Amino acid sequence: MTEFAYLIPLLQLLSFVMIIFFLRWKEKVSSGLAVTMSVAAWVMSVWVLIETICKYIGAHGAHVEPFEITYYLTVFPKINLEIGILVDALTAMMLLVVSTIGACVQIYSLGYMRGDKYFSRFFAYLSLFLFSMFGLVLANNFFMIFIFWELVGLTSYLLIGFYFEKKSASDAGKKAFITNRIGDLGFIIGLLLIGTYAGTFNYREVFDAVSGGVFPPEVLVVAAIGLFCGAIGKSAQFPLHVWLPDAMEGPTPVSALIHAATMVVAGVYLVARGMDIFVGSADAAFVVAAIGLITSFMAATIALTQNDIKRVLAYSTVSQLGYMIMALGLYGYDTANGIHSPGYYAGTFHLMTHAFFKGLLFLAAGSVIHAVHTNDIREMGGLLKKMPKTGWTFLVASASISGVPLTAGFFSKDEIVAAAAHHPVFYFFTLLIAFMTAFYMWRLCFMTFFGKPRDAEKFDHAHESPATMTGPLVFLGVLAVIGGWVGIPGMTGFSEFVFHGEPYHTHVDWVNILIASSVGLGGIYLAWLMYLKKAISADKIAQTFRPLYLMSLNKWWFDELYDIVFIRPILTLGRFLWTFDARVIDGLVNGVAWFTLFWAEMKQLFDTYVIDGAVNGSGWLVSNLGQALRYLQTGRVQFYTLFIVLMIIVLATFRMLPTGTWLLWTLTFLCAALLLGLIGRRTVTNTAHTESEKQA
Amino acid sequence: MTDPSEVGIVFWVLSTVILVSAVMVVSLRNIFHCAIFLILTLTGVAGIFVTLNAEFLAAAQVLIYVGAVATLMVFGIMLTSDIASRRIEMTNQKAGVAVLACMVFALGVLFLIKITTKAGAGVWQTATEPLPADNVLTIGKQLMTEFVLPFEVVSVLLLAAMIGAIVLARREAS
Amino acid sequence: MQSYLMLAGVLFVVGIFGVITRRNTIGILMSLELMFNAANINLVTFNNFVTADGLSGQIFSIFIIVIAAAETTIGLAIVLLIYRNWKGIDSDCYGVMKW
Amino acid sequence: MDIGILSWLIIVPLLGMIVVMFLPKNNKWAIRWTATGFATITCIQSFWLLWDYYVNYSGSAAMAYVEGPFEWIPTLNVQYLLGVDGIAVPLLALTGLLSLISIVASFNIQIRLKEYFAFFLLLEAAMMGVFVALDFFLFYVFWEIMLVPMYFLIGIWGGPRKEYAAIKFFLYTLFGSIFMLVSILLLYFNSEPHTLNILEHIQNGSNLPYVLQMVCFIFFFIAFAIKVPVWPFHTWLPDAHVEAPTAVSVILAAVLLKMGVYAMLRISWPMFPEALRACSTYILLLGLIGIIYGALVSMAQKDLKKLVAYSSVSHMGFCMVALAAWSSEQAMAGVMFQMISHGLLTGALFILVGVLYDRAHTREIAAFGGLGSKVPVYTALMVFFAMGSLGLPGMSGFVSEFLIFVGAFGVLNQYLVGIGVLGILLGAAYLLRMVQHVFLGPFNETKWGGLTEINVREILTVAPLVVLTLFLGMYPKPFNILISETMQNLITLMAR
Repeated sequence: MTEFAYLIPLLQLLSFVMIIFFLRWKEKVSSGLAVTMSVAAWVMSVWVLIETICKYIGAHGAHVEPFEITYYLTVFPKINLEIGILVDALTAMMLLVVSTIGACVQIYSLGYMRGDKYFSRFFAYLSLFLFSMFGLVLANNFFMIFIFWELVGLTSYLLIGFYFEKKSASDAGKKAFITNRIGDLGFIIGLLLIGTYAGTFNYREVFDAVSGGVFPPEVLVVAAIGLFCGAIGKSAQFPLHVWLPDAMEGPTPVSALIHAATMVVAGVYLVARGMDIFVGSADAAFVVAAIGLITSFMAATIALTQNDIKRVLAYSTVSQLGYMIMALGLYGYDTANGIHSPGYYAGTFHLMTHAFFKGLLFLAAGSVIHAVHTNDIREMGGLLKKMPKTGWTFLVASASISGVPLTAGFFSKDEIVAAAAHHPVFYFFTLLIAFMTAFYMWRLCFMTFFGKPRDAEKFDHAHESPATMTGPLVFLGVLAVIGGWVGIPGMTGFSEFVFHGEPYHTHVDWVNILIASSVGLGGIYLAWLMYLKKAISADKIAQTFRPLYLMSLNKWWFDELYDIVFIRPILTLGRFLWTFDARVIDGLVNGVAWFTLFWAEMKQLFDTYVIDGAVNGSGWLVSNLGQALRYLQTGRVQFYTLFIVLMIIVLATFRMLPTGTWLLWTLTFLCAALLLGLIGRRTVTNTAHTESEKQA
Repeated sequence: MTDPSEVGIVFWVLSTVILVSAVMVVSLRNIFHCAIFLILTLTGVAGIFVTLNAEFLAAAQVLIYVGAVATLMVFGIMLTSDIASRRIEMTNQKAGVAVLACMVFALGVLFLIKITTKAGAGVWQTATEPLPADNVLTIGKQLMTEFVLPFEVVSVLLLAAMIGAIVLARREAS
Repeated sequence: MQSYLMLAGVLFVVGIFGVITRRNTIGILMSLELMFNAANINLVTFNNFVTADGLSGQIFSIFIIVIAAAETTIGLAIVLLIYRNWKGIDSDCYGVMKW
Repeated sequence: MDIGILSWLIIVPLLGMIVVMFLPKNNKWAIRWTATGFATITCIQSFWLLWDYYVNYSGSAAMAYVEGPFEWIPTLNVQYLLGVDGIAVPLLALTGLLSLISIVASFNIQIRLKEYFAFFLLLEAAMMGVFVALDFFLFYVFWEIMLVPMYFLIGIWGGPRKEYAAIKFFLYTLFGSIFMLVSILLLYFNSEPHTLNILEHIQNGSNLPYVLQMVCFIFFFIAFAIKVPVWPFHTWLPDAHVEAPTAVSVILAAVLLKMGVYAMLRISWPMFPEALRACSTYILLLGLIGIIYGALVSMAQKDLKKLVAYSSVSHMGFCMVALAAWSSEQAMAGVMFQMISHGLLTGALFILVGVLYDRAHTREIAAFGGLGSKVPVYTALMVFFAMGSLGLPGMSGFVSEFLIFVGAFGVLNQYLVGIGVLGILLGAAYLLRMVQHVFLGPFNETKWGGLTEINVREILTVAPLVVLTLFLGMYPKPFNILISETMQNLITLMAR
């Protein structure tokens, strides 16, 4: 099956093309096709995963050669553009994650999007997204990953702006695309550096070049940070995180699929994929870790005070992504310094479990929104009774993300905490973030599903969602618990499958486990105290730490900051340059034209009075002469003939005369001409008389 | 090859006929008579051609000029001027000046001819070879080989003239 | 040769005289024919006495005859037209080409 | 002498022009379809040429289908010499295709139809001529002939400020042509025996004294840069584009702008290697300024057509960056890709803007909003081409920009090229802003309720462009093979 892995994305593309061009009008058929294709992709992904696992088991710890095929798009002596497929453990894991969430979301959307104006189009876009995402995951070189990187950006843009008639939605789509592009600038610079120095984009060849010392150290740092810039954009890391919360304007299944589980982890995937480069430059790896930590902390603080259910989840996503990035960065930093760290395994493992529970959280939140038609948690409450399946799965996912023991999140988070253990600052903040995560997630749970309904009308209308929606919820709920069991410490599992360099053998570290889980449980307890038992007044705390509260509520004023610092100046610059263009450059052109005209004007004056004066003078002369000579123009051919004969005679006579006297003769000739003119005039008058007589 | 100085009696007769009838052509009042004299002139010219070893040309002259052109003239006359009735002044007021000018011109031309053909003037090299005997054959061959392009052009011109004449003379369908 | 050329010259001058003085347009055309014939005589004469190794003079004459025929045709057509428009073919009547 | 395919490429549109001129003025149907017929023949010829070149000649860098040299004006040693290589063939095909498309797209022209199509076919012939001429005299003649129909097409069928735009375009280009003429004369009198053969001059160019090379290079550069247009010679472009009728804008953007770059590649770049080496940094700077400047100014535009016009300035800036990086295969391939891709994408954008203008009679971006729900197919096409234009992978624009950057990064100052990458970001910014304001957001039912969807004829005009954009973007290999040998040869010449 692995050899046919390219079919996984191509099937999705087929689905997209079919729907857009042929099946758009038949909603049932198009959604059915899309769902079928995604389920097929899921089956194939599982198959590929199993085959890959078998390969690893069969190798008994020896190095496993990944499956790779390459196809050239262009041929140059150096640096080719190529596309290809690479299937190794990381790819297989990502395939499973993407296809699982993809299939679930597609099925879920059957219910969620029912009755929408653009039902078929939605499924087409989802198929296109899955195509791009699978392509991204399967890529075997940096060029190809960039292609699909941009394509997922496009689908993200299309899907965020799916309700394009809403201004906020289209704004959010644009913001997402452009913010991502900013990150991509760095990505491109990184790619160009890699291409220039390594002469290839192929992962393996690039990594060989890195370990072979082809790159000067400072170039490697820049290249690594450049690549990471791409990840910053796509994974919504500080300082480019601003697009992700706004991206919640898209339909909720989209938020679940793209902006929680799959696309946003592409950045994490990129860092994991290019880990050799980060390992090669400790500085860059440290930047990665630091950015991850800052993002994670900042997002967690913002999530504490948000009231929009999806926004809380979005900031939670940002925070968790920061977690993964941090783990990977720490791994790179440690490995560069010769320490074998669980960071790589922890980051990728958390990527997987996070996909399950965050996808679930969003889908469940979508189900809630579907029921109560609001995003504001202050208008919810006590919904658990009304929608038990949604509620319980949401609670399971929350437990998982908070790191409640034996859930998936517990195992992965545990490893991240372990990875940060060597670095006190990181360790402290990691725990703090874990605490805050648990707190805001359960704040959300308690306010949504427990307590008394705050808006009776909405509560009354609430109902459980249809099976197409709850089915995926339950499926993901199961995964959110057992998905982490593949990485139980001390047992052979995930860490021997997805690794970088040497496999990391996990061991049970009870102290670590205790600290991590108690922090999580502590957060839940505090949330319970504040929002369910009301033992501590949230308002009072907000009053006490008002500046901090405002900072959190206003998302650290990033949007306003960017607006002032970047957007306005650029727009102003654009307008200024336009004016510059119209006034200065064009002014120059027009000025030249004006000057030419002015010069022409001057010349015309000169012409009129000086040259024309002379010309007119001679003209006057000529015209007066002509007045006389015009009588030669009798209009009668015979007269002309006669004249010709006379002239021949005259000229012949001249020819025979001595040379000196020609002037005299010419004058005579002119006089004769005038004379003839007068004769002619007389003739004309005569004729005129005759004619008038005739008419009379 | 005729000696330049030796001009036969035929020439004198012919030239007299030509000049007299030419003067008639330009001076007679009745345009119809003019046409008759024109035919006479043209026939005379044909005779001159014969004396100049241009038999084919003579034939063409008779056929085209005498046969076609002159007849055409006669037709034109009959179509336009009501000859029988009209008796108008055949020359205009310029006649006096014209006579003078033409006299001078003729004298000039004759003078030129005189000085250039004078023996030893050396303006023209007198030919030593006689004209080819088989004139007509040679003309035919040369027309179709060396002069084929002018020949074709002339034929197109003729065609165009014919069409033009038809178009011009066509009565407006009013 | 001299005599032939003189004949041609005189004929030519007669033609010119006719062109200048005839009132009747057809008369003008006839005079033109006279001039053509004068030119032809000249050509044939030269062909006979000067360039006797070829026949280009005669051939030129043929062309001139043909062109003269064409010219006559057109001329007569124009005359017809004039006659129709002015009810007369006196050349003095149509001095409309002046100025 | 046999008339070869290259001559036919020029003759067929000329014949078309003559036939159109003889058609009755009021038979609009006949005029339209005659013009279309002749354009179709030319288009087929040019594509046949592309295919035949690809099959038979793409392995060698020599000129193919050479016609001549035939003596034309022997006293000046002017020859009739035609020939094509890998850089001319794709542009010929582009010209053939876009001329056909433009002619079909101008079916809605109502006034003075006959003259319009006659001028259009003359324009096509002249464009073909520029791409196949290998003699300076011939080249110059075609180059100048082109201006005439263009001037009238803008000046007669244009928008409100058409006279200004037409004159400006004409004078600007003529200004450049003077420099070209001087340069040609300089070359002519410095060659022994005096010749106007471009190929011979390329062979001998490196033997010229440095100062002469420099002077000729700069003069040629000014002439061609105006056509490209390179900042700061670009201000004729927005005016001409905005005032010109749709189809003329298409031709202007898709083919005429390419002539500048083509001429640089054909003439001044390989001819004066030393001067090129001395100037390449400045060319890079001009290119970069063009990219950033064009993009920023696009962002400030309120008129759709003007936005697309300024985006051309930005896109052609990429070409200049690539031309500055002449020693890299990637960049040189990139410049060809960029030319073709810009021709396809911008051509399509102009057609689509024209489609909207025909219906709405305004191009003001702010006047629209939410058209996506009213005209979905049109929206899809517009978004498609906007995405292509901002360099979305899978479309031709991406391949070209990426190749250019890869190439330029390897051989030029990396900091400067890094600045150029900003152009990609700004491109996204202004195009998305346009898409959002026109197609997204709330729909004004009272104002645009009567707007009709794009019709089949208009879809057919852009459909080939969609296909080619995708083909070039997804499978660039054949195109690369088509041009690579020629490019190698050029690089060798430039590296002398």
